[in-house]
Amino acid sequence: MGMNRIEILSCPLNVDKAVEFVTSPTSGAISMFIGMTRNNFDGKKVIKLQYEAYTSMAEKELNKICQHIREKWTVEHICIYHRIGQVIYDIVNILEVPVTEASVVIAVSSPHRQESLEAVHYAIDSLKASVPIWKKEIYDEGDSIWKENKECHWTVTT
Amino acid sequence: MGMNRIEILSCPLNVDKAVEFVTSPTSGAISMFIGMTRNNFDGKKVIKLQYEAYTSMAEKELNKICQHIREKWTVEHICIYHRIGQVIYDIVNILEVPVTEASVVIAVSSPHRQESLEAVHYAIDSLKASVPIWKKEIYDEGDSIWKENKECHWTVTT
Amino acid sequence: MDVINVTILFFAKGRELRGQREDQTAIISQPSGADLYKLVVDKFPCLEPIRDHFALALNEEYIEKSDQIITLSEGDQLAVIPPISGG
Amino acid sequence: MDVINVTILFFAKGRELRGQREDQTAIISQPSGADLYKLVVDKFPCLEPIRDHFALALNEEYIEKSDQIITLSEGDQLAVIPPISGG
Repeated sequence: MGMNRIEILSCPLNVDKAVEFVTSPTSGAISMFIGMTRNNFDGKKVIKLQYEAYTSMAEKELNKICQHIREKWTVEHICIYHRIGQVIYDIVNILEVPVTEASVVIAVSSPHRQESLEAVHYAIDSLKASVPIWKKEIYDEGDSIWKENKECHWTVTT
Repeated sequence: MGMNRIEILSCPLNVDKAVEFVTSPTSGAISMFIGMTRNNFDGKKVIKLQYEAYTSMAEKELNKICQHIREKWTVEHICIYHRIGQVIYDIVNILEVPVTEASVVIAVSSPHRQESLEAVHYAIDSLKASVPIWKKEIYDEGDSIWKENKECHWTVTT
Repeated sequence: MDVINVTILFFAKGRELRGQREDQTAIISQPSGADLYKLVVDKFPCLEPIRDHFALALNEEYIEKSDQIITLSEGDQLAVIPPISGG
Repeated sequence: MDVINVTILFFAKGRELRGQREDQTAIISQPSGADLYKLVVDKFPCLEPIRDHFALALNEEYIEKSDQIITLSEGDQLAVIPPISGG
């Protein structure tokens, strides 16, 4: 029986754990997507990332995504981790190397690869359009911005 | 500048290293595919997996896949690991839990997710059709079989 | 027309505009979806800057900005969802 | 017609049928792709069981089973590629 694991976590995401969760003796394929956030946007230095979530609804929406996947594709296990909380960058290190952190990890296993490849693509597209999680970037010059996904249909059209 | 890493390895594949290689401050998306082999097929116990490769040509074909990806999609780094050598399963443990091992890991990073998602899908489809690597399953009853990818156009039509 | 009390939640930009995460408000019990969007901005004028750029969720389900009548119950949870940025 | 010497490599099922990984063979220097496939089986009848199920590669590039003329050079590397199973 296929299992879903959905976790909204305030710690760094662990790719290995996602792979481990979806690994199964009956699935020859694992497809994954990792969304990365950066501490450097358009030349501005991001010193802090702040995530906010309507956690209970976000989990519900993520469960709906899992359900839709299972209606459309024959997959085995689905694992979705999303980062929340605060990421405070080390200002000294920022000047040296831009830092990247996984904000989302999606892993799906399936007997046939086509299925998990398509399911992962669908999952990240849907997540960006409907799951109530927000990300604010705080810059070294003191200003900040709430990011907006272009996939969200009530986003200011740009 | 985007980099390609192609490795044909006789040790277990390391998913984290592939993620690390493709991680980049200018890429918000990492897409991956992991092909798993199992020690249990159609009720038969696989006690040994034997990989064989025409290594120099396999590397050339994998490089062509990277080139084609870069012609079609805007991606940053590409990492392809393929397992070769022998995998000998612990016969006692087989009876308890079927063992899974990654036979191939493909990771691609890109500024926009659509590109790496499509590139990874293309990469595994192409690899199965053209890269000269073979896998033989040796069963506990003493018989064995060379597997054949259905994507390979000179495979016996089944 | 009946009026009932609902909990209203604010997130992200909406939370900053409102200055708090949660509030109570009295609202007619059977508005259309579209009316509900208007009523929320009427009740909370602080949301004016994002009036065309939020979604509403009732008990964790999105509400469409349509003519369809929504039936609210005492204690329901309404949420103001500014443009999302997960993923 | 010129005859030249090439190295021929066998892999997987082909290697097992031949009993070795590598050999030398003399072959006409300008066969068509399709002829080359036939010539290889003529030279190595042990490949009969897989005669319709291998590909040939010349210096690590696949050769099509077509009318196109292939120009072989002394010391070229020809490889018999049974159905692959990587991935």
